[in-house]
Amino acid sequence: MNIAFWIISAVAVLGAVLAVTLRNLVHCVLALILFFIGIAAHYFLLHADFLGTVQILIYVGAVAILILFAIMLTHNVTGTDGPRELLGLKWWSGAAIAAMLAVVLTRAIQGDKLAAALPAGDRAQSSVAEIGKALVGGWVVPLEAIAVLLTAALIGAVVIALEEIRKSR
Amino acid sequence: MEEHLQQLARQQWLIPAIPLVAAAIQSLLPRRARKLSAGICITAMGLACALALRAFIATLGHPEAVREFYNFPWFEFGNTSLQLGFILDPLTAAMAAMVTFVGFWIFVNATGYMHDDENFTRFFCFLSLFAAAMLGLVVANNILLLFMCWELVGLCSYLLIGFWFHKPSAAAACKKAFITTRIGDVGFFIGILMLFWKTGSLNLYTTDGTGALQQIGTQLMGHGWFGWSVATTIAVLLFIGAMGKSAQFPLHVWLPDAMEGPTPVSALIHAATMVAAGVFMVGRMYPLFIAGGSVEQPTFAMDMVLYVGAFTALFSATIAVAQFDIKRVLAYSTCSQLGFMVMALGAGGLVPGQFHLLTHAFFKALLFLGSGCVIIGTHHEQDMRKMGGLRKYMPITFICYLIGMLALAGVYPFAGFFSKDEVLLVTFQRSKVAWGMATFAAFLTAFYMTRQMFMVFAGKWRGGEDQGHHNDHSSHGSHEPHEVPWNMWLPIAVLSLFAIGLGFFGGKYAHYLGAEEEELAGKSLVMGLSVAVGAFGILLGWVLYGRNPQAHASDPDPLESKLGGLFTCLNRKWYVDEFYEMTIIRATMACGTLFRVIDKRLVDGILHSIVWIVRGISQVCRVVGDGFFINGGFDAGCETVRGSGWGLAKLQSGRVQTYFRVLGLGTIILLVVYFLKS
Amino acid sequence: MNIPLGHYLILAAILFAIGLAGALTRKNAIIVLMGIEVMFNSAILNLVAFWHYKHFAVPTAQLFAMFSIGIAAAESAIGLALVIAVYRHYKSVDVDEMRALKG
Amino acid sequence: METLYPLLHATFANLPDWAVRVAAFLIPIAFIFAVYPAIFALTTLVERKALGRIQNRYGPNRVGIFGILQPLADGLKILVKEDIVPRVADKFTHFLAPVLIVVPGLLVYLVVPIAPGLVAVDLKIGVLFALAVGTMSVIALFMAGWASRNKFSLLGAVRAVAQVVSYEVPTVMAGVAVIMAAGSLSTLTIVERQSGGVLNISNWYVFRPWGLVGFVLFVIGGLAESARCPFDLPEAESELIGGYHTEYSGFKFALFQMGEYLAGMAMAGVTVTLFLGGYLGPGSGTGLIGRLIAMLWFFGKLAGMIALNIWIRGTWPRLRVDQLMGFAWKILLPLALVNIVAVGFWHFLTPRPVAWMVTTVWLVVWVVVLTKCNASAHLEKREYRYV
Repeated sequence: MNIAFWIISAVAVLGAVLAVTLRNLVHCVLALILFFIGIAAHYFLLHADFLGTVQILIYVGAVAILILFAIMLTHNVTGTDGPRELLGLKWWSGAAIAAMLAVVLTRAIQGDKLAAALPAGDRAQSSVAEIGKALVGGWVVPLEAIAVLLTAALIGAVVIALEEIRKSR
Repeated sequence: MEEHLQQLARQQWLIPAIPLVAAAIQSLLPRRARKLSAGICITAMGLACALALRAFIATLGHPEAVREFYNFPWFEFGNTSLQLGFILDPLTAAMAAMVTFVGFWIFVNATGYMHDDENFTRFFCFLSLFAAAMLGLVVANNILLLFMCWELVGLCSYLLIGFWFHKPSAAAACKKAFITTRIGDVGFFIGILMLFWKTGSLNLYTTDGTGALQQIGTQLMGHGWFGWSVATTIAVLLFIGAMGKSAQFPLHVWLPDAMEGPTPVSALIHAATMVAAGVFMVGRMYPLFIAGGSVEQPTFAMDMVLYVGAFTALFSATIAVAQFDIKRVLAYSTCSQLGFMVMALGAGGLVPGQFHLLTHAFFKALLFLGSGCVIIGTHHEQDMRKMGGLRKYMPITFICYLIGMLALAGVYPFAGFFSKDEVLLVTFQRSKVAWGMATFAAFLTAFYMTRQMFMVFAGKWRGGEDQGHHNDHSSHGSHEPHEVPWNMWLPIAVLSLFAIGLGFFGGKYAHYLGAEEEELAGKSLVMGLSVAVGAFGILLGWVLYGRNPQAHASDPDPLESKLGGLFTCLNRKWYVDEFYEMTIIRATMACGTLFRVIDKRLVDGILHSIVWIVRGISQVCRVVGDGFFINGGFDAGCETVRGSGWGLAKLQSGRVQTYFRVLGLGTIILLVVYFLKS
Repeated sequence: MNIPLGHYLILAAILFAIGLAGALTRKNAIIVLMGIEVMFNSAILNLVAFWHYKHFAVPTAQLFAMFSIGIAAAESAIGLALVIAVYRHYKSVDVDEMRALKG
Repeated sequence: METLYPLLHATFANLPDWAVRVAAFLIPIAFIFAVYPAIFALTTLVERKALGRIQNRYGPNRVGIFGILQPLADGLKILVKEDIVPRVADKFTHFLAPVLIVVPGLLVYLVVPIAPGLVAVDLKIGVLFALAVGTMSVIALFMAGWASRNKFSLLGAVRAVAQVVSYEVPTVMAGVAVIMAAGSLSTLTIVERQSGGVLNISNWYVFRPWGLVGFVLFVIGGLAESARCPFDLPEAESELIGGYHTEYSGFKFALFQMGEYLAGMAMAGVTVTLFLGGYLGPGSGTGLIGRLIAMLWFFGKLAGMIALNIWIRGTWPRLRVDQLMGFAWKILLPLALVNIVAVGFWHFLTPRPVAWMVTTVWLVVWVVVLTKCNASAHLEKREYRYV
């Protein structure tokens, strides 16, 4: 399973890098989907099967599609982006900050005793039934809150996006 | 039995929850669902009323006062858990029963009053929300929950006063009410913070004795501000909040203006319930007020409460004498009566204060609803000079109004007599000055209510005069007053029953609250004098207004000719609003202007001038001393200053990524610092 | 089966940094949102990794992750709707041109 | 592999362990890669024949006896056809799309059990996996349509995506009903829960009021998700030339056809598993013979479902776009939600006859209500006025 980790990680990192660097927006989204699938695979590897499926359902099935539609709706059907300012201050400072963050976080994790001390291993099987029980048991209020939030987001998105139609009437 | 009470305390939350759910449902109803909305609102209130009465009956018949509460953790952060809770004790049970009962009938009346309003649904939604907040305030066993509900009732009050927001006066009035009460709330909030700081608990009572009010003897006796004890300091701060909410001088100015709202709102919020919340809160936090004091040596908080109450009672009563708007008279009367309650509390009489609150709620709601009936009956006429003779046209309203007026004037055997008498009696024990002021206020009360009765109901109808057709009513039938429909008069009829009978339960109520019977000195003197001033006030009213009823709307007020300038002064409410306008508001505006000027000229100016001075100096240096001394450092300094200013301005570029970048950098720095430290 | 927890954390950190870089360097608002999605996902990966190594017995972390996914979905929906609205206004999705809040 | 391993281990005890493991790993994959595409090939022939009969003609009958070698000939023809890629197309994506479209269809078979204990992977979340993987096909569709740089392709792709995303919701909800009743997400468990009863048949979920509704919903959703008639708007020749695969030719086109058919068959397989008792039937059991009979049952049911699809295709007209979306959101989704409540009734009501009655009444009432509410305005008889 070591190999699986490395392969999946490589895929995820590749997907992420391509998603934020590619020139064509649609290609970016496709790379992002690759990244999402990589993350889902990681969830499977971590025995969070349910979460992995949810990841695919929501991110690949919904969010990615949403982004694609957003690209189409901004009249950018070919998905081409503007010229890249590779040597601009903005690019370099952003990249530098991100790199610094990566270094700092990596150093912090390496320095952290907790991460090193924890043994790796497979202890028990997660159960979807447990998640289900928790969702309608002690976590029912957050679940409902999320439901309300999603409904609100849905309505909000429709309202924002429909602004033009309303005005034109 | 105890278990039953505990069970009831656990279910106290249902009382506010039902109207809250109703409000939530109503908020989603379409505008045309008028009957459904009103039905939901009234049903919810009826259910809440049934629950409150159940709790009330369960607490009756106990030898000593019961106090059951139920606390639950709201959320936890770190080791501190914030708890909320509900309480069931006589104070709460009686108050909740009163609020739901009076509220129920006011809602019924409102269906008639608001019948023609296009925003009927919204109105009832707000009413439900208000009821929920008010009941939450009453059943709270937690000062934070109380405060939340306190603010919510304030919000509802704001919404309802400004219900007809298209009227500029209503819009101004709701803002005024909101801001004025907010001034008091600052004190209240500081008091809460202080209480939490000192006791570590926001619950009033807990089973393990760590509630805020259970630590009176221990934590709260330390030194507070101005040489008071902590308890007194907190009590004073809390009382400032109560002053705002209960419209005590000098924060009373919002209440009369609040009459811009629909009349049922005035009855519910600005007579019966919300304004009484301040009194209720003082009653709820009463242990803080009396902590460390005695009958002979009362605390500063008690003195403050006493004199503020007494002054407000007298002050508002004088203003009420010279008002012409039917609702404004009642508004000032409310202020005055609230002053009575507060005064009673300040004199150490928790029972008379709370009892007066209850009786007052009934008869003042009755009076307000009656005035609402009058307003509807006369087609939205509020000026008493243009009324008159309504006894003929609106007999039911007249009788009920008469009962309310007699109760307010303190005539035996109506409710107001008993409660006011007790208030005066308890005040007499403490302070003869306050008692004197209150007695004079009672006289004025009887007088202005008589004046109102005669102006509105006696004589003949003066309303048609504007049109110049006052001889020919039949041809202008729409201008003729008429009796209101049943859904408007039934509530006032029900309330008038209570206005008659409630007074006899004063002794029982004292027992119910757990007070011992004590024989107070001067009972006959106080009682006799109060009866006498009441009778004298009514007599004077009859002499001035009853004997020769005003014939025309434009006739001057009989009192005006006798008092002259003083009457104008009273009519203009002692010029308090003008005074505030001249002083506080002006000063605030001036401050604002000043700060704007400072900001624009001084701060910006300094920044700019530094840049320019440095630049200028360097220019001078460059020009003058070109060959003498080339001061590169100076030049660089100037550039640095300019550059940094430019950079700072650049920071707020409106570009979200720049903010993001700064955020990222900040995170990195924090992380580095954190890991370097550990 | 002996990948230590640190590996996952570092992976998540790297992915987070990549997402941040994308959000910081790109001009297109949609890609900025995508970068934020990447950051979200890496954070959730952290949650799941900790759950797997530390609190395997209780499903709390999975629930947290699910709620985060739900919130992220709502966020992206609103974000993209805003992008579309902004596009209608400015005829552009370039974040550098959205500067109405300039000080 | 987890399920096949003990079986193989017991049967071939003399083989080394690693060989058994590898075999247990490879056999299901090989099976899936061999059998289902073969069924696909056969299906094309059967479909063409059946459509021919429905349309009163013969259908292919020249290659081999009864035209049985027609798929082979088709395959050969399409392999040697020129593969045209438009000059402006996004080459990489254009190439990737047909490859990707086959994957989800094949992946779904991983969790479809074909006999007791015989499933490629007995995932605990099998049903969810099948549904989640099924949604991934939209990405491939979109890629195909977008990469072609053809407005008909793009429109077809957008239509397809909108359609699949919309119909996914009621389909998943219909699946949720079964999951609730079975109390498990594992496909094997779900099938086992349907065993027993008269002839191993009467306990199939389709013979429950909610199960029947769920079955209908699922079949409709499956048709729509695999873009088959009457939901074949995305590739409607008469409107969009060919939809997202307009610009594809040669083997890539064949891959599209294959992907579509595989997806349709996969949905049929899931339908069989969820509602038709999977491999269950008279005679199915755990022994070798029992397993073989079970396989026969499974593939028989699968064939039945495919036949149903063909039948529908041959007889029903295509929907309009607004009807398509309205149907998903206004009828199927509410019905699916109502169905979930019905399962709740079913679960908590005892005795059985009461549950039968209540759920039936509940569902019938809702079906009537939804039909009434969504009934399109009755059009007056047209009158032509000549002025």
